[in-house]
Amino acid sequence: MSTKTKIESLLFISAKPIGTKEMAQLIKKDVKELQAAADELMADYNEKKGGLQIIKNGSSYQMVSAPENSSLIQDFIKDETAGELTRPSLETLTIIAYRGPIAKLELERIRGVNCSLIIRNLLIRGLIEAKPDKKKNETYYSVTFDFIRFLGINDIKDLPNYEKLSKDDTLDKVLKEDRGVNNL
Amino acid sequence: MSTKTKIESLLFISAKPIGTKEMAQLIKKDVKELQAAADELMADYNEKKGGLQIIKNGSSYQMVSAPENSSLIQDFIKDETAGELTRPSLETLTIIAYRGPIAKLELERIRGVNCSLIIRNLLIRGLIEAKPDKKKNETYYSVTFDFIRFLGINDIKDLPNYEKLSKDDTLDKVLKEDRGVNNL
Amino acid sequence: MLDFKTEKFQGPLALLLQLIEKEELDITEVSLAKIADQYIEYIKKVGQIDPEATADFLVVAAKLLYIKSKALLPYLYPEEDEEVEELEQQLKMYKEFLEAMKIIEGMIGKKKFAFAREFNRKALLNNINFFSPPKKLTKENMSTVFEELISVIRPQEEKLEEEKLERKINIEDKILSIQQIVLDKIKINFSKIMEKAESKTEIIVSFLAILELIKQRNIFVDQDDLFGEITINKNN
Repeated sequence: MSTKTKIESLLFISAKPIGTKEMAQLIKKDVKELQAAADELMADYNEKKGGLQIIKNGSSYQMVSAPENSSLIQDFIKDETAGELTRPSLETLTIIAYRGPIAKLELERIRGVNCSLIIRNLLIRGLIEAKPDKKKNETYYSVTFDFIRFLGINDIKDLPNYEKLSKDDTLDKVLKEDRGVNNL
Repeated sequence: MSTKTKIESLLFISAKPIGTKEMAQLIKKDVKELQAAADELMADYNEKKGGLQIIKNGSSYQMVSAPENSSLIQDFIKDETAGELTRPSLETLTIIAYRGPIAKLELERIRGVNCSLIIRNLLIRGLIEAKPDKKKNETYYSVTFDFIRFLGINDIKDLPNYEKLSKDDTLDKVLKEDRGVNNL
Repeated sequence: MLDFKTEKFQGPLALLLQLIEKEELDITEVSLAKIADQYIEYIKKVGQIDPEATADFLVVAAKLLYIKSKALLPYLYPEEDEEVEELEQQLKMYKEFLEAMKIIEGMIGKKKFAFAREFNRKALLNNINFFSPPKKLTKENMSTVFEELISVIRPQEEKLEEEKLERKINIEDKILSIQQIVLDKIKINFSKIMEKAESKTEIIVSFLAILELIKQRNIFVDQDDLFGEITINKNN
């Protein structure tokens, strides 16, 4: 079987996100080749617009049901998720989605308020994840697959205006100027 | 979306075979029409010879991974279930051991992060088991008897320091403090 | 003015942005200076914010006051001012994210969720009795890990040092009292006012009150030499 169909089987069986590294090891291909095949498979699925989709977050992939069939699946698994998020949670999520991986200090500088409780709540709900950077002695936050599934998009990069907002000069400038000043 | 893609989504989500009758009810089509669409979908899949297949048993359908990839799947499961536990998994397991039966949300509040994937892995390995409490609409986790015996004891209460540790009020305090965080 | 009762602000920047947009102003230094009073008015009125949030609101209030004082007394401040530019940019950026948030809110509102497959142990494993323990794990490890976990989680019961707050000197009260003095006496020296002051803070507040009264054209002042006596006169 081709690498593509092997990836297909793995994504199906695992029922959770898998990284290219793990897949490359299992399929015995190098990571680059594997990533190319996975991206191709993802494009195939998304072009076909069938009942399944492949979504991507960083270098990991997950197979999911088509967002268009959301209410059908909710009926089937008796899921009552209403997608309710409060304003502060949404604000925080938005910033993490566009600017992640982002440190808490930077996040708080953008929002102008302390975000500890909201971060904890989002971590527990599985909408964001924390990755420690030991060298910098700092924790970075990114959105998870669960958040991407929630939006019904294929990749965080599909968010409207992603290019602009993720690379906003204003932001970089403020963060740079501000580093170490610690006044907000 | 067409009936076919709706069936595709349902078969994908369900880990078990689904009957035409149940699908017809969910999709709001009559059984005959549904069966025709399901057969067509199955033919599409089997013709494509990809990583997924649809099999039929009587009037039930199931989506499975291609049999050609079964050794890959076995490697994947071995990979997921062999070896020592990561620190987060180990922490989760000890909380379940000393505080079980314990609900998922309580576990997550203690650890401060979502535990879905860790719980799933501990379940696959046979270290913990889930018991649904239908009244509370909540699932409770405890360690399995296999695991208790593996540790060389006959009862979970024979764990070192069980009396003291299982009653330590630190965790109760965390759970109490946290109430209301969900409203953020 | 905004209707503060119906507006729930998520933070100082949200409030600031709303005030500026209400006045149909652009985000500039001049607008920030204009809006300072309204912002402070809001913090006073709203009263019940928790202490941590209050701190966040006050940081921005301090910046606004700084910007306002700079607008009033421009010659005292350097031409280029990072502090001001920073708040301006922060606000512009916050606005961009707020707009993005509204789009995301709309996307979630459509409820087009994608779902992952249901987990089913039986379907995944051929053998239901599959058991794969971590070989090196012992019961002693279990208690050690649990004890460590508890010690990390245990809340540090630090007692904060208590400090008495000084008596508050209110600038409004000061303005009223100086107005009263001038009304009674028509003319008074600043040194007289200083004599009555109990602390340095009170002298500063008195001075600010005088500046405010000058601005409101309630009084005018004379000073013949540098560091000489300041005479406060009632304005007719």
